[in-house]
Amino acid sequence: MKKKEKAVVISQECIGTDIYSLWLKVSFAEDAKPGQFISIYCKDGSRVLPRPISICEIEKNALRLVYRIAGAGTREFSALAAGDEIEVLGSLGNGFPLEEAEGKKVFLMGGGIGIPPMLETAKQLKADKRIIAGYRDELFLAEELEANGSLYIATEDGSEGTKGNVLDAIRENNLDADVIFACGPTPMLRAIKAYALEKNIPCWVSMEEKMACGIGACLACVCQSKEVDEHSHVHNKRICKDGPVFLSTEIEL
Amino acid sequence: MKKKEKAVVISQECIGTDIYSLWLKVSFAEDAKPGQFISIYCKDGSRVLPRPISICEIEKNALRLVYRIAGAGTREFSALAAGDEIEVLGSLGNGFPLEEAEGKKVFLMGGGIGIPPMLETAKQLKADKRIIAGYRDELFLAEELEANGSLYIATEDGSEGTKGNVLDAIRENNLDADVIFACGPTPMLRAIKAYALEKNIPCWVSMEEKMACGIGACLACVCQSKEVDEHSHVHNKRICKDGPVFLSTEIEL
Amino acid sequence: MNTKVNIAGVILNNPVMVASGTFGSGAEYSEFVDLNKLGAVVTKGVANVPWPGNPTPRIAETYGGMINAIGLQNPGIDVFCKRDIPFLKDYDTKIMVNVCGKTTEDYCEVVERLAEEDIDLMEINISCPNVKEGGIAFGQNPKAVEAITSELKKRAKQPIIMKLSPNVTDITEMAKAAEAGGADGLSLINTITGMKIDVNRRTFAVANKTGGLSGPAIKPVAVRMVYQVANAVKLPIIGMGGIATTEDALEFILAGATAVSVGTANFFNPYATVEIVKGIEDYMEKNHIQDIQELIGAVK
Amino acid sequence: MNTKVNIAGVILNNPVMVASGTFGSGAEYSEFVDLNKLGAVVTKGVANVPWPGNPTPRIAETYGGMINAIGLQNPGIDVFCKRDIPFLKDYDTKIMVNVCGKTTEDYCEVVERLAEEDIDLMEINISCPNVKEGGIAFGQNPKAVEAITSELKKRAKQPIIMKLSPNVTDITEMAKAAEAGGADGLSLINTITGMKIDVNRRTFAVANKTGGLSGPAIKPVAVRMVYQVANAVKLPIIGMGGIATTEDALEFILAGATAVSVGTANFFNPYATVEIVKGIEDYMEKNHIQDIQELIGAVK
Ligand SMILES: Cc1cc2nc3c(=O)[nH]c(=O)nc-3n(C[C@H](O)[C@H](O)[C@H](O)COP(=O)(O)OP(=O)(O)OC[C@H]3O[C@@H](n4cnc5c(N)ncnc54)[C@H](O)[C@@H]3O)c2cc1C
Ligand SMILES: Cc1cc2nc3c(=O)[nH]c(=O)nc-3n(C[C@H](O)[C@H](O)[C@H](O)COP(=O)(O)OP(=O)(O)OC[C@H]3O[C@@H](n4cnc5c(N)ncnc54)[C@H](O)[C@@H]3O)c2cc1C
Ligand SMILES: Cc1cc2nc3c(=O)[nH]c(=O)nc-3n(C[C@H](O)[C@H](O)[C@H](O)COP(=O)(O)O)c2cc1C
Ligand SMILES: Cc1cc2nc3c(=O)[nH]c(=O)nc-3n(C[C@H](O)[C@H](O)[C@H](O)COP(=O)(O)O)c2cc1C
Ligand code: FES
Ligand code: FES
Repeated sequence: MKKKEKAVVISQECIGTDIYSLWLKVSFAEDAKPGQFISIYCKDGSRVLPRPISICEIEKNALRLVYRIAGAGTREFSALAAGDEIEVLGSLGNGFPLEEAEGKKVFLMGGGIGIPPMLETAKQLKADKRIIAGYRDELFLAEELEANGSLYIATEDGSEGTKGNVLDAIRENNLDADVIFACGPTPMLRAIKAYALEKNIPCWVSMEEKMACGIGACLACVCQSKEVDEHSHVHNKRICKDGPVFLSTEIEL
Repeated sequence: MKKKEKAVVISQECIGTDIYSLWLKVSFAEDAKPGQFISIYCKDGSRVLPRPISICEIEKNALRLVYRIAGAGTREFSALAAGDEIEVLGSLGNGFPLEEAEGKKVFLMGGGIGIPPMLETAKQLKADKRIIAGYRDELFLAEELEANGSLYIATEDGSEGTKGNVLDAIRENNLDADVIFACGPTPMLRAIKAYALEKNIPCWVSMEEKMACGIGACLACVCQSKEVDEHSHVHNKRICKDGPVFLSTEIEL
Repeated sequence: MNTKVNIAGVILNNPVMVASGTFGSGAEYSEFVDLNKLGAVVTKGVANVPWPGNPTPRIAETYGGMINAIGLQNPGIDVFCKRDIPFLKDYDTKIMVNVCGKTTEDYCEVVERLAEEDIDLMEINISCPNVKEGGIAFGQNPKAVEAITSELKKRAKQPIIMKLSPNVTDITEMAKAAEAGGADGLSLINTITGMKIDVNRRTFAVANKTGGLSGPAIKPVAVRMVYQVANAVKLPIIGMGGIATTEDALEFILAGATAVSVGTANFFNPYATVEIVKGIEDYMEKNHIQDIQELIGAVK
Repeated sequence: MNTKVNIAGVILNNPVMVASGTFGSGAEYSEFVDLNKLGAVVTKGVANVPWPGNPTPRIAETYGGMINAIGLQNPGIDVFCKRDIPFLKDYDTKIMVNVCGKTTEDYCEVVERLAEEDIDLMEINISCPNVKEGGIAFGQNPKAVEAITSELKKRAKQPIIMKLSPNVTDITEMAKAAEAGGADGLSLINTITGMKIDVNRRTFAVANKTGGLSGPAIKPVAVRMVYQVANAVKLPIIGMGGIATTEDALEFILAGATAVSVGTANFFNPYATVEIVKGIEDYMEKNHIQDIQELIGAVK
């Protein structure tokens, strides 16, 4: 059951330049799945649309979010402190299909602010996990990821791990996998999709688009899909409802 | 010099049903005069106009405001706590002409949420002060007023002092004066103006109108005046700049 | 206390509906809202054939509102009749189907098809700013409004509500034209054409360049137009544009709307509709209003 | 780095002005803002004789904006020329005088009088929604726009900027009419007609019933219109409507405005204008823009 409710801030911490880790007490935490997201609403009424943020960790009554300040909304969130209340809607979307990777050799690939959902995914997934995390320069969540699989790091400036992107890290470390789960900027996902096609392995990617309703009603957040979509039968899948996680071959990237 | 600045909340206290007393640290406190007001801005960007609130008390670096929750803006203010910051513009308007009352027998008449400005007025005015405060039922600021003059109370329900309004209190107590300073709802001011005319004593009243700029530029807050106004020469005085305090015979009520 | 209102002979349990395109066909929001509590459910616009809509990004947030250029993506009337009408028939609420098209023939085809369906009202969108042909082009010309209205009236078995565009010099002209064409009611307003530019990327924020502005920001324009139209024609009005609270809904009703639609507010408060239904009852009780008819157009 | 812009031959130090009616004649705001830092000061509308304006309440807050029905209260051209122009002449900024009237003759009288004054530009308000005669009536009819423009051009010695109303179906028609009449530039947008109802007192929130909606809420409509007009005429455009931040101002410039006016934002941030002047410089520096001309109309 999706719910809109007042979440209570348990704690918030700045874990990198403009990057925040926020624990929220929510009633629907137990039903949440890795790869799902929640919508957060601003208190400032001049901003009416929700901010979709991926679930980074799940506990019995709480969710962890890790986000980067990207504009006025996330800046507002960064001022939240323990005890504050904030409206949220969740859990939304489908999440990663863990059953497709169970017991297999799997790449969990995250780029930039696409890294956070990989943490809970890694925690829940029973498989031979290689976590490949791509950063610009500064690391975050790295230790926690490392505790949940073998971690490979790429940084754009080469300050840590492989210099380059997540695919460079795979090549440099001669890694291979049977399945890929990925989240990150579109160019990264596009490259990963190409890599998966070339290697002929199934690959699931988590997509992003501007959202209004977050629940599949407004048709704002579509991406082009190979199969006709369930809603309009026009090859436009809704990222908020049919996704955000899609089989890479199923959508235009 | 008027200033817009971030004021820091020193303290806030609920002193009656929906009535709050707020101490703000502001740089322009020292220049403030009784009967002046400040504009307070909402943090919620959906509310763009200032809320004009009278100055209730003045200290070296701080102003006290006492206000009633009348809508969303004042409700927002009521959640402010020590240490919070809030944008204010002040000090605005002219204030009561203390020199006109110095040494005389004076009525300081406040009705409802028009009572607060009478406190600082009473504190600064060296005169034979009769403070007449009209409440619906619940009292507020009464003790502090009493410390600064002889206090007469009227309540609509008769629960304290005279049953009725401030003029009833004057009559019941056989009071008289040489000068009147008054602030409160328009019907009360209208009655006081008539009383002053009848008694042939000068009377200054503090007026209210919706405001946008608060500094005399937008011409939103006019009241009709006997003399032509300085700005447009059309008998429309600006409450925010030419007032809020006017000689009662000078304006339409 | 009576909250029932009459739109062209259709009696709604209360005056609160949803605005087309913001509520799908109700399925998604039924997780949050008991659809039985709504006066009517208004569906997303449906055309004769499936429409893919516009490229993304389709929306952008603006101050106190949003712009959208969804472009009327819809599954076409076939799927709609098979899937969405039966879903809604399970609820004790009225069904108003929103109709879109590119040509008069398109509209006629959909209306003819819907004439045979068990729905209560049709709302004709001649005011969508986000499609190249049809839509707003019809809604900005009184002759076109009258012509299409009378064509559709010939075909419909249910009352026809014409949905007007605010992007006009004089909304009463369009309202009178719809009335002259035989409309049974009017919906207003659709979105106001707007644009947002992303100054950092130096591009348009929505791919379609322009989009329709909706949300609380536009409410004063909508209330004004409802007031103007209520004083210009005899038709019942469904008012919308920025309604998010009970007070908002009451503004429209006092200005002359018989019913109201909640749109963009669903996105930031999925419970908005039912809260407003309850809020109107509370207001009536507090102000000793026996019948909501007393409020319709009460501010003159 | 060049931030100078050219409006019909008048060179402004930077593109930031104030919107008529929100800044008086500058005196009040000079306590907050160094007027020398502004591209131009635009005065409150002035008529041939003093106007008393509308009854109060004259304004009401709305979501993300406000409605006003000041009704163009002004001291008339005599006092204005004696008092306000000399005040502004002491500053190193351009002076644009906003002109209002009820009849063409009224406008002509003011323009003739101003022709002899040492001012830089005239902005002709044919778009005020808050006066019964004149104002918007001129601005909603292309023939009337063209006619009054050419009448005023005959009389003015300074460039004439026609200020357009957004309350029209097609703003480019009005822009073209002004261009045909010989206008030297265009200002847009004036306020959008709106209404607010006080549901508790069951009255109109402003005494005039309707008022002009301004503030951040209307920005998307204004940007859209500036973009449309920039692509329809050759005249320089002064863009306004909801500008409160540097990003807002840049949206208008990228959409095609040569200069911008800050209006309602002065009320909630008296420093808005100078902050935007500074913000534009910072943006140009960060993005390696040598000349602001590179930004004007850069998003197509
Ligand atoms: C499914 C999903 C999961 C996400 N998970 C995370 C996460 O875990 N951590 C994180 O830091 N960010 C995440 N994002 C991106 C995040 O939603 C945006 O950074 C955020 O909405 C920006 O809001 P703002 O007010 O700070 O920025 P602004 O740019 O001021 O926002 C303006 C509007 O655009 C929307 N918007 C801006 N950027 C994006 C974006 N990239 N995707 C969707 N909408 C956007 C906002 O929601 C808002 O409606 C996710 C996005 C999606 C779609
Ligand atoms: C000179 C002056 C001094 C005042 N001093 C005090 C005071 O000391 N204590 C106090 O409690 N109240 C005072 N008021 C009234 C106070 O300004 C309003 O109660 C307050 O603005 C309401 O804001 P809101 O958002 O809570 O209400 P809303 O009704 O939601 O406000 C909506 C809009 O209307 C304006 N508004 C509403 N009521 C008034 C009003 N009575 N006068 C002017 N504007 C109004 C608001 O500022 C806002 O722009 C004073 C008003 C004026 C003009
Ligand atoms: C995302 C979105 C989609 C819309 N789709 C339609 C539609 O299909 N048909 C229609 O007539 N109006 C459509 N509208 C307009 C709304 O029904 C409504 O008229 C408008 O949004 C104003 O109301 P609001 O401010 O409450 O949203 C849409 C609006 C939005 C925001
Ligand atoms: C209080 C007020 C008074 C105004 N007076 C005038 C005026 O005298 N002449 C005029 O052309 N426009 C007038 N306007 C319109 C503004 O100049 C501007 O076009 C409009 O407000 C949109 O800009 P904004 O959203 O930045 O305020 C007035 C606007 C306001 C809010
Ligand atoms: S955000 Fe509404 S359908 Fe996805
Ligand atoms: S509020 Fe602007 S003149 Fe008084």
